[in-house]
Amino acid sequence: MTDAASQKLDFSQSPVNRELTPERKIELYSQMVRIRRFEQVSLKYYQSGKIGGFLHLYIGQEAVAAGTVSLGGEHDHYITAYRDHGHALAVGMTMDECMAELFGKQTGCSKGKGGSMHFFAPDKNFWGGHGIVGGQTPLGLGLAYGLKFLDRKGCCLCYLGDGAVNQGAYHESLNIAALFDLPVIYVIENNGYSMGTSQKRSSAFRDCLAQRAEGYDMEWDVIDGSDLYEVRAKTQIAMDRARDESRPTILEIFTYRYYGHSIADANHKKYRTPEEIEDYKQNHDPINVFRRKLMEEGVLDEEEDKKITKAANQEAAAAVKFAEESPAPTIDDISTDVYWETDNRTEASEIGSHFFND
Amino acid sequence: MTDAASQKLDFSQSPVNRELTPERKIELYSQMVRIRRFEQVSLKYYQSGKIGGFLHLYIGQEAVAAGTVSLGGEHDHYITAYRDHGHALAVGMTMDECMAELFGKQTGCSKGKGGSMHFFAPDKNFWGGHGIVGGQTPLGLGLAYGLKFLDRKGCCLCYLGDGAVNQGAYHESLNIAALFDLPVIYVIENNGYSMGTSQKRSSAFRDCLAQRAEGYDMEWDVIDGSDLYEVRAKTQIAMDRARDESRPTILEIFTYRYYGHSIADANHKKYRTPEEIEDYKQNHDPINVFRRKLMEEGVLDEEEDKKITKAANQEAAAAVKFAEESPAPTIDDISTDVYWETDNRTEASEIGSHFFND
Amino acid sequence: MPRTLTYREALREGLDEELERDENVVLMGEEVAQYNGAYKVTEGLWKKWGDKRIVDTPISEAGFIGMGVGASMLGVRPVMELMFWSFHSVAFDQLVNNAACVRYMSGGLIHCPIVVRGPANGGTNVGATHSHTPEGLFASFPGLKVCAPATPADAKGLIKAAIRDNDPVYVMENTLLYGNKGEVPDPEDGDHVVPLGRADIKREGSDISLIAHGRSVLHALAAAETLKEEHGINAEVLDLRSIRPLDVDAILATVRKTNRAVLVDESKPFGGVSAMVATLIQDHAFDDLDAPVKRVCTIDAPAIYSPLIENDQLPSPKRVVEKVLEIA
Amino acid sequence: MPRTLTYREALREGLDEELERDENVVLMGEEVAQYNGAYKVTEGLWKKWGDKRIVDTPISEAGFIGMGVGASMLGVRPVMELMFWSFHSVAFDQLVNNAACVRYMSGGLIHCPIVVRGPANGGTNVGATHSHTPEGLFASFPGLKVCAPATPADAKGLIKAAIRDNDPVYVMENTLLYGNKGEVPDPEDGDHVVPLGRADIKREGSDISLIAHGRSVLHALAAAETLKEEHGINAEVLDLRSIRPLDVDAILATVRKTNRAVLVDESKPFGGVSAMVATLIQDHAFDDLDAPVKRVCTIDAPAIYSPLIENDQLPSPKRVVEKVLEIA
Ligand SMILES: Cc1ncc(C[n+]2csc(CCOP(=O)(O)OP(=O)(O)O)c2C)c(N)n1
Ligand SMILES: Cc1ncc(C[n+]2csc(CCOP(=O)(O)OP(=O)(O)O)c2C)c(N)n1
Ligand SMILES: [Mg+2]
Ligand SMILES: [Mg+2]
Repeated sequence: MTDAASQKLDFSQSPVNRELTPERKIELYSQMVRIRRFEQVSLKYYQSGKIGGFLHLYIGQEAVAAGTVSLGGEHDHYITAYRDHGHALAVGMTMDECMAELFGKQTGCSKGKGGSMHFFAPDKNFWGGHGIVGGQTPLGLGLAYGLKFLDRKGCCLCYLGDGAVNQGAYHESLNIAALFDLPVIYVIENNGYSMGTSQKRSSAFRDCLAQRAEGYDMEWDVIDGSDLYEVRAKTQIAMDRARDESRPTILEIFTYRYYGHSIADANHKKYRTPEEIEDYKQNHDPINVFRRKLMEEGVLDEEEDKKITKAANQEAAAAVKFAEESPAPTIDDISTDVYWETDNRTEASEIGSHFFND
Repeated sequence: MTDAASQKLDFSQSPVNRELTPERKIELYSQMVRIRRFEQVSLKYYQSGKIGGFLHLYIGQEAVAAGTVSLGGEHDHYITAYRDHGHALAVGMTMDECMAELFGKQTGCSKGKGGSMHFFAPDKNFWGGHGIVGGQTPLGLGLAYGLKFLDRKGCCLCYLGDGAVNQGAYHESLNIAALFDLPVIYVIENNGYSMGTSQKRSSAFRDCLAQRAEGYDMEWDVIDGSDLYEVRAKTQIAMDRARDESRPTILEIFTYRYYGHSIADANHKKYRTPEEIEDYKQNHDPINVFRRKLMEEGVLDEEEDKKITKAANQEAAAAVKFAEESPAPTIDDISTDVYWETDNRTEASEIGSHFFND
Repeated sequence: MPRTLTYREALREGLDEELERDENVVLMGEEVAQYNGAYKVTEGLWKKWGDKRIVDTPISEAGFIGMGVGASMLGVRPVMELMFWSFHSVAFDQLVNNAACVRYMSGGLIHCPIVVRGPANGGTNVGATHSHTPEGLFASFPGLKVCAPATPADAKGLIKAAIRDNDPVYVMENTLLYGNKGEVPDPEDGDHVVPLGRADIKREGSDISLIAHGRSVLHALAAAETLKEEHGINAEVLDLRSIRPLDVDAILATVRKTNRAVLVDESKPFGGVSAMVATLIQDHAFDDLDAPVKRVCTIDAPAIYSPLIENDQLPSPKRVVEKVLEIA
Repeated sequence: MPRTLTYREALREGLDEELERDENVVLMGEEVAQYNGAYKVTEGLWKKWGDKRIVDTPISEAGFIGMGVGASMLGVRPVMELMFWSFHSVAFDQLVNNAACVRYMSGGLIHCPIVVRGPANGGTNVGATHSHTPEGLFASFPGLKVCAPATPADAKGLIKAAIRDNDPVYVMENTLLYGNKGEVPDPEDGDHVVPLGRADIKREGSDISLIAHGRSVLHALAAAETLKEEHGINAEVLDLRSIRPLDVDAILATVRKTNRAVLVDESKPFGGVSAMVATLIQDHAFDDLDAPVKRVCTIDAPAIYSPLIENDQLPSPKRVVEKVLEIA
């Protein structure tokens, strides 16, 4: 639906895209390639048993994280759900710390305590990685509240899935966002499914999920997530609205995941047709689409493309090596990072028992 | 806003009102008078300390309960929040059992265990009386689910306040109601305030709160709650939709409460102007409005009106006497009505400890 | 003639039999129908019973659990799956107020025959928010019942008892047990129902009582073997099975027999089921105790992700043995 | 020079001083600003501090508590009022997952300096859903801190400590204490901060230890008077004040002195703070105990409404005396 409409516009000529240098375009392209490669490699090590828990792959959705985060400045913040590898790499986290986290090592971004669903990098304005569906939406609201309270001109991009829109906490957040004029942008990454349930079977809506914004007198837009230029062009409008007018927006970005909900999801070829998956890969893959555009623009050629892929491969391989060689957490590590006060051995932490192991 | 628009229509001529006999009209009028009188009396005994906890008066909103419930049949069900006296009397509960409940007596509708916020009469399809704001909205959904599952042609009227619309559980309920095609009608009794907070300070919305229904592709309507005829006419449409098509609706009924949020609310003259309160009493009081109409119609005269008031007074006085003379719960009563199985001394209840008092 | 079933199959058989027995039983939850359940407990049931009896819901736990509570008041018997019991956090009000209190607040006019079931355990490397063990938490609310089967036979017997019970029953299963096999009585030999409130001695012993529920029972049994073989200590293992109602008599009986108790409980140590059991024992068997009641709980921190260390945070046979040796 | 303040005024003074001390402190909640607070704890603060520092929220506890958690990660210091702590049920996920676990899951990169405060008690005839006492429940989550002041001085001192603490602290107040008066140190004599984790002997004694928190401390003190006058029993009263961190040393010290303990706890008896305290005592002071640790809790049912009987459901000096006489 929106695909058809948006094909007509050429978002490469939007101001925010026109100002991109060739170098920056290559960077954005590389970013997506890196994200995909990181995940392909992690998949391999998940299957070989080096990575535990769940692994929710972002493959197919790369333009969303790469495109939206590319617009961020010093005071723009990000928070997402458990499908968080793409956002983590996009904000500038290293493959090393991310891979080590998947391997459950001390050198992981969360010291092996969070795992795939819980990547964090507050120094890069990235606040996770959250496993409870919809649970991050009030936190994103709070980041926007903090920005406004602390008088910083920025916004919070808070990502969620198409299934998450039916959590109560999200609705409460929307009302507060609009009522308090907070600079938050809810980015619905609509990949059509929440686990095995299609959007139609999980949500009642009129035209699209973003339209629910109207019930809160809030702005909204829909975006074709296979086109990085479109993602940037339309997200920029919402970010300007947030930063300049302190007003929230809901963006719904249509995208797709190639793999199952998580790698444990053996059903994903049952609830989706092979044709559907193939169609996305052939015609809407964000990396292919952008590659084609950059080649048409003369910004990228085959050789450069190969170099980029190779670099990403090498980076991912090095990350695996780093992860493999890193030490595991110790039993003592289990008990740190529970309280700030005890970690910092403050006076307060000396008073009373904080832990009840014996 | 809606007031002005709706003044133009004469709802007394709607089919559902045209078919009312004079006797039935008098009954509806008496119902509202009874509700008001019951509460005026309960206020007196609350102030004298015979009633504990909170007392949330419905005075000013009578046409909502009396009007909507008057449309109900064998398989129509009702559930509301803590401001529940009006609904309780409207479904046919006696003043005796209600007053005794307020007094905390064994003969109360909930044996003195629920109090003002928790009146129940499942035999009259009335499922309470619920204190957690918004908490009853999934229950109302469930009653509708039950009706559909059990193949009964009916609907559930689930009442909530204008402040309750910002609870997550309500939003989750709306989505499920629309998605599953459930025969539930959410009736927002919009009295303009949630405690001391005006609607404008608690909700972001475009035209009205009911309009949020559109985000779920659901029908909605707004109603002037001072006109019992309008309440009936428009609610009937929603009930038909529920019963015939198994489709939900949000109705927003504009109304007003004369007293504070509860009788403990000493502030209510601060957050509302005396003019505002006076205007409602003079021009929009549902009892006055209906009395005037019935007199114009020749259905009611002064004498009959006095009789009705007197009967209500007597009924309320008798209820106080009943309540006063009823026995208090005993210590043993504290421990009953916790588990169905132990109350019914089933075999299961003999196995293991259910209670841990010693 | 008993057959061997997995815990998952035993649960499914119990659900299937109750769907058969009572047409008002309806299974609902996220992915329980078309997807066959995230952990495949409900596999095949949608195909067999269809849309009316097996219902997929949106990711709206407060909404659909509250819906189940409401429907149960009218006579429906909803059995609701939480994909993880950890997601109780977004449905808490419906679970502890509406389900637990509506009977009381209505002076007994209403009852609420619902079952909520799903896995509640750590050990699968899914981190802090997905590894809660709330059986003690819910048992603390009068009006609720809670059980936690450790074996396939108990899983089947308890889910059936839960569905037939006229009060809200929360059944805590365990992802790590779903694949475990065990003997389960043949349906031909009669209805296999395990009543709520009856503990089960899973191993007789005389020297010390190991009291546990859920997967911790298996740790206790393994520890008992080691204790026997390596230390000549003959431990009795009592499986609580049901947390509320609780078989206090069985707890006191085993302690009176052995005079020592170690409680094994995957809860975090502040509170949990084991703090309640310890409190009861010291209160009612004070003179029978030769040593303090000891506990083996999860190390007191949110659940760590790392597959390299998570098992060390949880109770294990090794930690049970060590604790027993402290007092035996 | 100590002055006499009500518990409510003491809390307000504490809040006011912290608003003054740190410009990042912001009070938020339903009706806290323009309405002056449902229980008037925040009276006058909106007028003094204005819209930025004192913020009215919609009735969206999950939304605004989560918002506070998120803002705290950026350096804001939100102090959030739950009009009743009972409303934790609709914000539970934000309270026990986001607030409690975000530090852990981020490997210590984040901390979350929030305070959530409000009344948590029965005794006001508001029924089952409005009378929860969740201090034990929250204390069971590592990552959280919980306190429950019994006196005006402790109320002020603890709210100030809570606001300065860099971890999430849940302060459980009590509607029935708001009007109580007591001495509170004069601000001129220095900052009055009561550290978390330090219990307080509210009455010295030698024969039995009464251990309590919140309003139950007052019941224990009243009972101690009766015990002295009518039975010649000299009870020591230990006020826990803080539930987590918990002053285990003080608990053990008083028990080692008196050799007997009765715990007074408004929680329901399955679990609660007292089950944890009993477990600790029997574990660490086993040989010092001359009798089992006994508890006086709320009678095990949802909270009854009736003003004619509700007080009988709760702990009372009379019930404490009776329990003491069982073991003294
Ligand atoms: C409150 C809660 N309920 C259920 C789950 C289990 N769960 C995890 S992801 C998921 C599907 C979410 O789908 P969507 O929001 O569309 O995001 P996507 O996975 O497509 O990125 C479910 C049901 C959870 N983590 N939290
Ligand atoms: C979850 C929850 N939060 C807060 C409260 C306290 N409270 C009770 S009624 C109320 C106001 C509700 O206003 P509204 O929904 O407009 O209903 P009205 O009182 O006007 O009928 C509040 C804040 C509550 N009972 N439950
Ligand atoms: Mg999705
Ligand atoms: Mg209102």
